This record gives sequence, C-alpha cells and structure tokens, in this order.
Amino acid sequence: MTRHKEGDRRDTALNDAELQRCLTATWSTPAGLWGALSTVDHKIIGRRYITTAFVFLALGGVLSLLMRLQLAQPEARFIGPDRYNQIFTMHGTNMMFLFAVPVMQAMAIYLVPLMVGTRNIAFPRLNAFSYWMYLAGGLLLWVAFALDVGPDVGWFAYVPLSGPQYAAGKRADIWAQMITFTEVSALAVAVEIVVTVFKQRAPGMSLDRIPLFVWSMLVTSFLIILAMPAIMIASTALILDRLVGTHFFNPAEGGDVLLWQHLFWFFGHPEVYIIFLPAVGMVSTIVATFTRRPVFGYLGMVMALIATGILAFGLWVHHMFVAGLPRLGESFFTASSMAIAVPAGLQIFCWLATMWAGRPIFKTPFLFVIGFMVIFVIGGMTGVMVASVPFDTQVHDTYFVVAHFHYVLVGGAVFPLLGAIYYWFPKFTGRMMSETLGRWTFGLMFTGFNLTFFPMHILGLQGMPRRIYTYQPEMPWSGLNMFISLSAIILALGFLMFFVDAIRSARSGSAAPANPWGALTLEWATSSPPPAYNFMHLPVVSSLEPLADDPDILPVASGLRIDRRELLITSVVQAVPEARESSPGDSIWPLWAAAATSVTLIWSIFTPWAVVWGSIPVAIALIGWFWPKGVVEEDA
Amino acid sequence: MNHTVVLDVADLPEHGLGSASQTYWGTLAFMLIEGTGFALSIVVYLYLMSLATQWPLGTAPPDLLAGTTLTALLIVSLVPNLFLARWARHQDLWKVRIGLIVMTVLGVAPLVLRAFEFPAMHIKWDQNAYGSIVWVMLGLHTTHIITNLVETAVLTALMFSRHGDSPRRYGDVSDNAMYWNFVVITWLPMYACLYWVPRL
Amino acid sequence: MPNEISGAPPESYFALGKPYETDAYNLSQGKRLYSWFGCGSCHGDDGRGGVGPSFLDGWWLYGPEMVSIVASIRDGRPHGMPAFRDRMPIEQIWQLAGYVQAIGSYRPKVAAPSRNDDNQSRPAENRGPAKILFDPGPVGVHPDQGPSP
Amino acid sequence: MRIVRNGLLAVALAVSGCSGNQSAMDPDGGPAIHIAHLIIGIVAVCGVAWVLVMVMLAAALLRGRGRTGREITNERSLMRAVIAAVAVTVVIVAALTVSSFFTTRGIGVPEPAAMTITVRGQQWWWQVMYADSGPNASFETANEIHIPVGRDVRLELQSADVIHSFWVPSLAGKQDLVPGRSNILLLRAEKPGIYRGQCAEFCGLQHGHMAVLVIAEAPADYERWAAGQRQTALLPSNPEALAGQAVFLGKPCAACHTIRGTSAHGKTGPDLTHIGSRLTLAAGLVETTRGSLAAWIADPQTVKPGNNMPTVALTGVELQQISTYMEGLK
Repeated sequence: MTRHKEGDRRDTALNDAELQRCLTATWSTPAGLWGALSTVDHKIIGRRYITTAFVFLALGGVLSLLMRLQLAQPEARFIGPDRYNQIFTMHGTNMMFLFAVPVMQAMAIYLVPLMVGTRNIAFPRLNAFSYWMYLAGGLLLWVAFALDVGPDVGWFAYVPLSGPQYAAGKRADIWAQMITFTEVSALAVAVEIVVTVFKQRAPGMSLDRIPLFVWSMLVTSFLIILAMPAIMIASTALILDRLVGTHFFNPAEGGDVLLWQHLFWFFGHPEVYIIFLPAVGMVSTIVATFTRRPVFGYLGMVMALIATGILAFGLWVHHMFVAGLPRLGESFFTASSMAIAVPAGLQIFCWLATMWAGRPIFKTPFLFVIGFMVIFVIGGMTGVMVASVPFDTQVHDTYFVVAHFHYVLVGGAVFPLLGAIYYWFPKFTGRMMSETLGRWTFGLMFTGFNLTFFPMHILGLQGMPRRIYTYQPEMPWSGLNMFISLSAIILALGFLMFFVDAIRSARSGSAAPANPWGALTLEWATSSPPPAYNFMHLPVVSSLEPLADDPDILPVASGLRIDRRELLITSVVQAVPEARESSPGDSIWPLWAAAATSVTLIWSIFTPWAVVWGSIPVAIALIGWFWPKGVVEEDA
Repeated sequence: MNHTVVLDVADLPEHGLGSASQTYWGTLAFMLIEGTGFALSIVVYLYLMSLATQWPLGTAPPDLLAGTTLTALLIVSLVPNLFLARWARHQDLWKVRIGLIVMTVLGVAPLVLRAFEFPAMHIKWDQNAYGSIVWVMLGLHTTHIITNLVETAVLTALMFSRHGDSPRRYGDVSDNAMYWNFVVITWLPMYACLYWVPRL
Repeated sequence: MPNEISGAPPESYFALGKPYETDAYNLSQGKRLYSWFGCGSCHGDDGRGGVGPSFLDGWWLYGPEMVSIVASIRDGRPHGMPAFRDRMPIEQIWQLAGYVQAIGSYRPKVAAPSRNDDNQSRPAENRGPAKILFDPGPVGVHPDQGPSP
Repeated sequence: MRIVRNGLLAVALAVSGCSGNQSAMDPDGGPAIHIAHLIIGIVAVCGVAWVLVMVMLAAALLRGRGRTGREITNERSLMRAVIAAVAVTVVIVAALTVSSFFTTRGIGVPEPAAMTITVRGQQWWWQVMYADSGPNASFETANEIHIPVGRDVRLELQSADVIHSFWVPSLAGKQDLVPGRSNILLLRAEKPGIYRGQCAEFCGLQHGHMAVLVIAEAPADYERWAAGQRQTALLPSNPEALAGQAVFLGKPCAACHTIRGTSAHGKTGPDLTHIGSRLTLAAGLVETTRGSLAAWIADPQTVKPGNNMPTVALTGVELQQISTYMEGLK
C-alpha cells in the first residue's frame, strides 16, 4: 500500500477554513432536482424519512378521528361498514408499517452516524433505495384507499377473511404487497445500521462506550432482521394463495388457518419491540441530558435491551390465547409474556434512580419523558393483565386491548419520539422549537390521550368488541363513546399544535447553537445542523460521554483523504481503526432500482409473470448501480 | 469547538479487506435475513406435516435422482469456490478469472437439474398444501441460485474489464464466494427436509 | 340492467367498464349465486358438467357473449335448462352470467374470484380453468360449436 | 311457554337493558365468575404497583428540583434499591403467573358427557345445533342458545367460513371458531336470565352486527322449549299465512332456508322452522315482530348492509303474507 498516491489530498496540513471548503466540495449534495433525487447523504434522507413518516402520522390521525366520529353515537350512519373496515385497516397498517417502524429507523438514519462519529451511514445508496421503496409502498396504500380499493381485512389480515374466497378483488393483495415494500426498506435500513454500528464507530468507542440510543437501535435492527422474514413468508404465501391457487391456508387441502397467525405474530410481537426499543433509547438519552448525569446502570440497561429483544421472540402465542391451542402450551407463553415485565421494570427503575440522583431540568423533551413514564407503566400493567390466559379470554379483541396497546405504543413510543423531536430538532434544522408551545402541546396531549384511551379499558370490560363499525343503542356504551370522541379532539389539538410548532420553528425558530442542551454525546460536537461531512475531523472517544471530559476540546483523528468521501473503519469490539474506507457518492441508480422494483411488485398483484419480466429491469438497474464508474471513491 | 489531534490514521489502508470491509458484514447480515427465511420455510413444512394424517399429502415421496445429483453437484462446487476465495485473497487476477468462469458454469448446472426436480415431486403447487410448500421451498432456493449466478456473471465481466484488478473487486469476489457457500449450505437441510423427511 | 326480450346491455353498462365481467365483487357474487341456486346440481359444483353441459371444456353451445349467457339463465334452454326469470332479479342473473363466463373463458381475467377454501377438483377461477382443461374430445373440433378456444 | 319467556324478558329488561347483560364484570356463569375474581385481583395488584412507581417518580423529580451542584449520591445504595425493586417485580410476576395458571385449571374443559351444543359461526349469524338427545330429536336454531341453569354445557365451536369468536362475557371468556378446527367451550349459567354476547373476531362487513343471546332457564322450562323446537313447523291456520307459505316455497327463499315439515330444505341461511319464537332477527339486530320481519325481507341490504340475504322481488301483498307466515312459526 503506497503511503501517498499522486494527487491524494489529506486533512493534515490545512487550516480550518480551507479544510471546510474541501470537505464541502467532496461531500455536499448538488443543488437542484437531480441532486435531490440522487443524494446519498444520511442527513437529507433521514430528514426526508422523518417528514414522510410524520405526514403518514397525520393522515393516520385523520382516520382515527373519522372512526371516532362514527363511533360517537350508536348506529351512526356517517360511514358505512365497507369504508369503516377500510379505515380501521388503513389506520393500523399505516401507523405500524408507514409511521412507527419507519420513523424510528429514520431517527436512527439521521442520528446513529452522528452519535458514533462517522461521516455517512454504511451503504448510503441502499439507504436512498430504502427511502424510495418506503415512499412507493406508502403511496400504493394511500392511492388505493383513495380509489376505494384500500385493504379492508384488518392490519393483521387474518385468513380466511383475507384469503382468496372471502376477500374478492385486489384489496388484500395491496395490503400484502405494501408489506413487501416496507419490509424491503426496513430490512435494508436494519442492515445499514448494524454495519454502521459494528464497523464505523469512532476510534475508541468500544462496546461499553456506545450511547444507549445506538445500542437500542442495534438491538432493534437485529429484531427486524430476525422478525421480518416471518411476515415475508406469510405475505408471500397469502399472495400465492390468492393469485396462483396454492393451499397454505386452506384446511380442506392440508393447509391451516392458524399457520397465518403463528407466522404473523412471530413477526408481529417483535414488531412491538421494534417500535418500543428505539423509544427506550430516546428516553435514556433525554433522561441523561436533563438530569445532568449519566443513566444509572449502563450495563443493566444494555442487558435489558438485549433480554427484551430475545424474549420478544418467545411471546407470540399470547395473541392467540383464544384460538384453541393446548392450554398447557399457553401457560408457558403466559410465563414468558409476564417475564418481559422484568427487563422493562429494570429499565424503569434505572431511570427512576437516575432522576433520583440527578438534577432534573423540566424542559419540553423531559416533560414528554415524564408523560411516557406515567402512561407506559399503565400500558405495561395492562400488558401483564392480558398475558394471563383467563384474563385475556375476557378482554382479547375488545376495547380493553385497544386501550392497552395505545398506552404501550403512544405512551411508550410516540411520547418519547415527540420528546426526541423537541430534543434533536435544533440538530436537524439549526433552529429551536418553542418552549411555550411545547409545554402546551405536552399538556394537551397528555390530557387528551388519557381522557381518550383510559375509558376504553372500561368499555372493553363492559363487553365492547374491537373493529365493530357501530353498536346498538341498547348497549350501555354510548355515553363513554361520546366522551372518548370528544376527548379525541383534545388529543388531536395537541398534535395539531405540535405540527404548527414544528413547521413554524423550522422556518423561523430562533437559531440553535451547536449544543443547546449541554448534552454529552457526539452529535452535539458538530454544528447545528451538521455540515454534509458531519465532522471536520473524525472524533476519537475515550469515555461513555465524550463531551464530558473537556467541553471545549474534542480529541480527533487526522490523516484522512479529503479528495474522496473517506471515513474510518474500526474493529467490532474495541473500535480500533482498521482502514480508511471511501463512502459511495451520489447516484441516481437507487431511484431507478426502486422504480423498477415498485413496478414489478405492483404488477405482480395482477399476474405472476410480472416477477419474471419485472426482474429484468430490476437486474439492469442493480448492475448499473454496482458497475464501477472510475471515480476516486473506488480507489483502494 | 476546538480540535486536538490525538490519532493519525494516514497509514491505514484505503480499503478494508475481509472482516474490515463493510460489504463483508453487509453480506453476513443479508445471509442472516435469508437464512431466517429458509429456516422458517422448513418450519412451515414441518408444521404442515404435523397436521397432516399422511405425508406427503396425496402423492408418493419425491424421486431422489435429480435432487441428489444436484446436492452432490452443489457440494462439489464448494471446492472450486474455496479455491476462488483463496485466489481472491491472494489477488491473483488470472486464477480469479478462471475460477469465476468455472463458478458461472457451476451456477447454471444446478438450474438444469432443478428443472427436473419440480416434476420429481409428483405434485403441483395448486393441488394441496404439500405441493404448495414444496414448490415454494424449491422456488425460494432457485431464486437464490439465480441471483448468485447473475452476480457471478457480472463479476466475471468486471474482472475482464479495466476495473478488474483492484482490491475492491477481489473483496467482491470473496464476498460472492462466501454467499455461494451459504446458498449451498442452506440447501442441505432443505434437501433433507424435501427428500428424506417424507420417507421417515 | 335491462330485462327486455333481446337482453342487450345498455350504453351505461359499457360506460361503467362492463362491471359484471370485470369487477371482482360482481364476479364473486356470481360465484355465490352459482352455489346458492343449485347450478352445481346439473353443471357440477366445479362447473365441469353432469346432467348439464360443462363450462370448462372450452365449448359454448350458444356462444360466450354475456347476452347469450344471460338469456340462457333468464329464459332457459331446451333439454332441461330451467328459466330463472322468476327466481332471481335480473341483476343477479347478470352477476351469475359474469361468473360463468369467467370460469369458461379462454384466458384468465385480471379480476376473478379465486379458489375456494375447499377441496379442489380443478384449477382456481382466476387461473382460467377452461383454458387449462380444454378438451377437444374424441371426435375433434366441431366448427359449429361456438368459437374455438 | 310464551308467558315464561316474556316474564324472563321483563326481568332482563329491568336488570340491564333489553338485550341482556354483556359485561365481564357482571358475571353470572361459573367460568366468568372465576375470571372476574382474577381480574379484580390482578387489577388491584397492578394498580398498587403503578401508584408506587408514580410516588417514586414524583419523589425523584421533586427531590432534585432546583438542586445546583452535583450532589454525591451513594451509588451503592441506589444499586441496592434497583435490585430490590427488580426482585419485587419478579415476585409479583411469578405470583400472577401462578394465580393465572390456577384460574385456567378452574375454568377447565367440560366433561365430554356434558350436554353438547354445536355452534357454527357464519357470516354474520350463529347456527346452533342441538343433537344430544338422540338422532331423531335433533333440531337447529339460530342466534339464540337456550341452556338449562346450573348445568355444564359443552359448546362445540366450528366455523363455516371465516374466523369468528364466541363471546358471552357474563358467562365465559371467549373462544374462536376456526375453519377446519373444532374448539370446545364450557358454558354454565348460575341463574336464569338472558345473556347477550357477540362475535369478537373481525369477520367482515357485518362483524358489528353478529350478536347471540344465551337464554338460561330452569331445567323444566328448558325441556319445554326444547320439546317445542323439536316439532316440525305448524301448518298455518289462517289463510293469509297459508298464502305466505305458498309464496315462501314458490320464491327462491326455499333455496337457502329450511322449514322442517315443508319442502324447503335450503342450507345456506338460518333454519326458520321456529323463527317466530326467537327474540331477535338478523343476529340480534332487531326484535322479532311482524313489522321487522317485513322490513327485513323487503330490503335486507338496507337493514344490514353487506349481509348474504339477497333481495327477493315481492309485491306488497306477498310481503304481507310472508311476514304473517314467518311470525306464526312459533
């Protein structure tokens, strides 16, 4: 290996201004449409991802308001059963596949490379590809809904209701194919994050110095890698049953309808933790910053994350307690479902200990964390309840469960996420969000959420099943339903205020300094928003909180090339530098590949031959993507 | 914020090889994804079998010839593949070129045999659940052979182009060889499941 | 839908995109009507015939056009096909006709009811069973028996 | 018989609205009572645990508020507290698991010898088949299950199409009806009454209108009712009803419905032999009256959009006659 090639420029002998100019020339995304379509900058794609996910959140929220309108009164006729079934299916599918998982991965796409101190995510073109796939999947679902062919079989799409005989038309196919889109994009991002965390950490960031948010995303990514193939197999089998007449789910020909449920929940339960674990990481980060001390019990927190990830694969049967499986087997799953309360409890206690020993500062992000503690613990308690087989036989598929998982998912994931948005907004945009509006937003949401969802526990125990488009006037549910619908308006106002604040602040909020909260992780060691190259010099880490040692001086590495996109590869455990590696430049090929894949996937709803013919343009796009272009990034 | 240089990385190589390369880890991650998929397809097979009163459903066990020949061929193909991986590590351009051509041929041959495997199952995908899972398992594995074949063919073309002689390409070749090992090794439990479990 | 003697569909039927032939909802309604009204007792539960002619052999005694299928159901035909004029509304006759046309068609339709969760005796409707099962019979093709497949 | 039923109905009306009670917290059946005790127990334990966590949270937040310098906290005592809290969690969780396990055993599966009723879920009604008293005495009804009070009843749950879930919360927890499988549920009413339940697994368009009534009667009343149901349909006595029967048999109605004692043998729709004796129509949607029968027959798709009953073209007079006939099928 020659030490210095000809024309090879390094960052060693340059002053700061000159270095910044060179790095910008190498790393920045060109202006204009072409630049926007071909960029591979993890920050641009991450922001895009986050914005898109929040658009889907807003759309899903509108759907929930429509449902509350219909359910406010008994036998209301605002929405017929056909549309209502589409609406609740869309709400669930949209929130799970187009909002919750993507938004958590999107936060990681933006933050993980910054937090581990590198210049771009691993496989940045795959990252661009995954965004386009996600967007195409979301468009497929929503355009179908607008054309009245939105799926109407529930987000769980149980066969035989979603099977060939009882779901005529293409609605269920659209659901299953939308799953494929989001699956491809989620798996791609999971691989990127795993490799980024394994190989691109700043020198010195050994396993015990990885920030907790990065740990949580690492565990989450492994959950995605191990859980998503189950839904891939299931949705493929469903499409094949519907399109070419296979018999996976046909009991008369040796298939089984519970096979679908096993496969779906083997994915579906880890899915909950895929959404929840990143939120845990966000909470840890925010707690550490706003209590002015590191999170208590780092090792315990990491172990709890890993334990949750492993246990997540041993609980799927608790979604099937009333399907008629052997009781003894079910009792095992009661025990394993209850057991997950232990790592969850450990995390809660560690945060409490942190708050106890720290100096809490009640800024908006921290308020959302407090809201999370109050709400999520209720969700955890009701989770323990539904883990019990006899208890579950009464509340399964009722509004009790609706209340339970909204407490877990909204309380456990959306509240931390909104806190995280308030927390990292200055980093994303360079501007602060309004503290006043933030407090109002939190107040409205906290009040609105509890008033909306707590009464649903009671409705469930009073016998109100889920997924009913209306109920009869003689049932004693109408009062509470009206109350819930009115409370939902408060919650909606909270979200509206959040969106107003975010849009207003992004345009005209007060300018943010590099580190407005006095936080101690690496993403705050660069300007807000970070430059295209993230860090002028790649940081070197010697503790869990790299900015704590000396807030004014950052230890860094030098010697990297600046005439190509270069970053450092380090070893998995100790993060010892192994190589200077180039990071691919902008490319339009991921967009073409995503377009070709999308056409193939949508076409294959109509004929199986689409897979054969469609694979040709996909192959061409992929070859175009990987074929070397003779640029400096390919030096070695 | 001020910077103080504590580490000089100028002497590091410009491209990581082996476990220092991102593609190596990326390939491993994709193998984990696909391996989970293969494992689940076997689980589905065994699950359907556990429900059935007789297995295989409504037909005889598959004929062994095509599948066994293919298995033998796949195992044999590991030998040139391991050589190819070694040559790639040694960055020996001509040997790598020859190895890639051999591996391309060894990627086509199983496809020919696979064409005889489907009829050897004595059942179509739309006859019953046994037919469905058998066709899907064969189809799933065939897709992997085809993808790897296309990848090998493209790499072969690359090695004959001006981009060929570069550590990056040798890394790609050894990752591709690793992936072929994966395709072969995952076939073994599938082979046992498809051909021998019905005979138990 | 029209109920005159000729049974010719009005312009609106074409303007709507021939819903009884192309709309999955109508086709699957037709499939249910097929079993509810006992069509299978003569034509076979899978449409392969019995006392009555098969729909899946690729042959149409009165041609594969919707109007003629509708007329057959509505008014009956010689040799045992009863008239359903008084037993079902004309809209259901059109749905049923669409289904019968779909299973006997020479190429699978984009929208079609697919297989039942039941024992299978033929390929699913959306795979064009008549195309797969086409049987010219021992005496070969009769040019007088409707269009060849 | 009618007087008894009306009496029951009046009692039920007085107690809990005209459809009977449908609440897990208002149990009148053996299994439901066991579960209700468990529910109260777990909710109490979890409620206390939540309050304790919240007290800790408030204390932790108030304690450090306004604190300035970094106070030296005793990390070891903090560690001890966390370990203790986790230990308590383990104990609670284990206790709840064990109590849940014992409740499961308590509500167990009934003896095979118990009275058996087969319930088949269909989109969107319940087919109820009584066959335990010999082959000749078997009969069928819909959306209404009569059981004797104080006896274990074994429900065999099957599905004709998609997955449904049988749930009468006041009597027992729910159990799915899965195509291709047969599930068993123990039903036992401790006192007479009308218990409402409804489908709890999403099953398509009219999932919201798929109710079932369980009517628990004293054993003597039950036997009287069952004897009545075993009879074939009465030959209508008045001319209007007789004309209605002719319309029923001449129109496509008979293709889907059975009326025992007539030539109607259809299997797609509910058995109508004693439809006039049932409290509700269309799976708990409306009370059975002549008016509601007429409305239902005239335009089932408006009353319950998407259901499987097609519109049958009838003149006003025919509609009148057929609903009179139906109402008379006691």
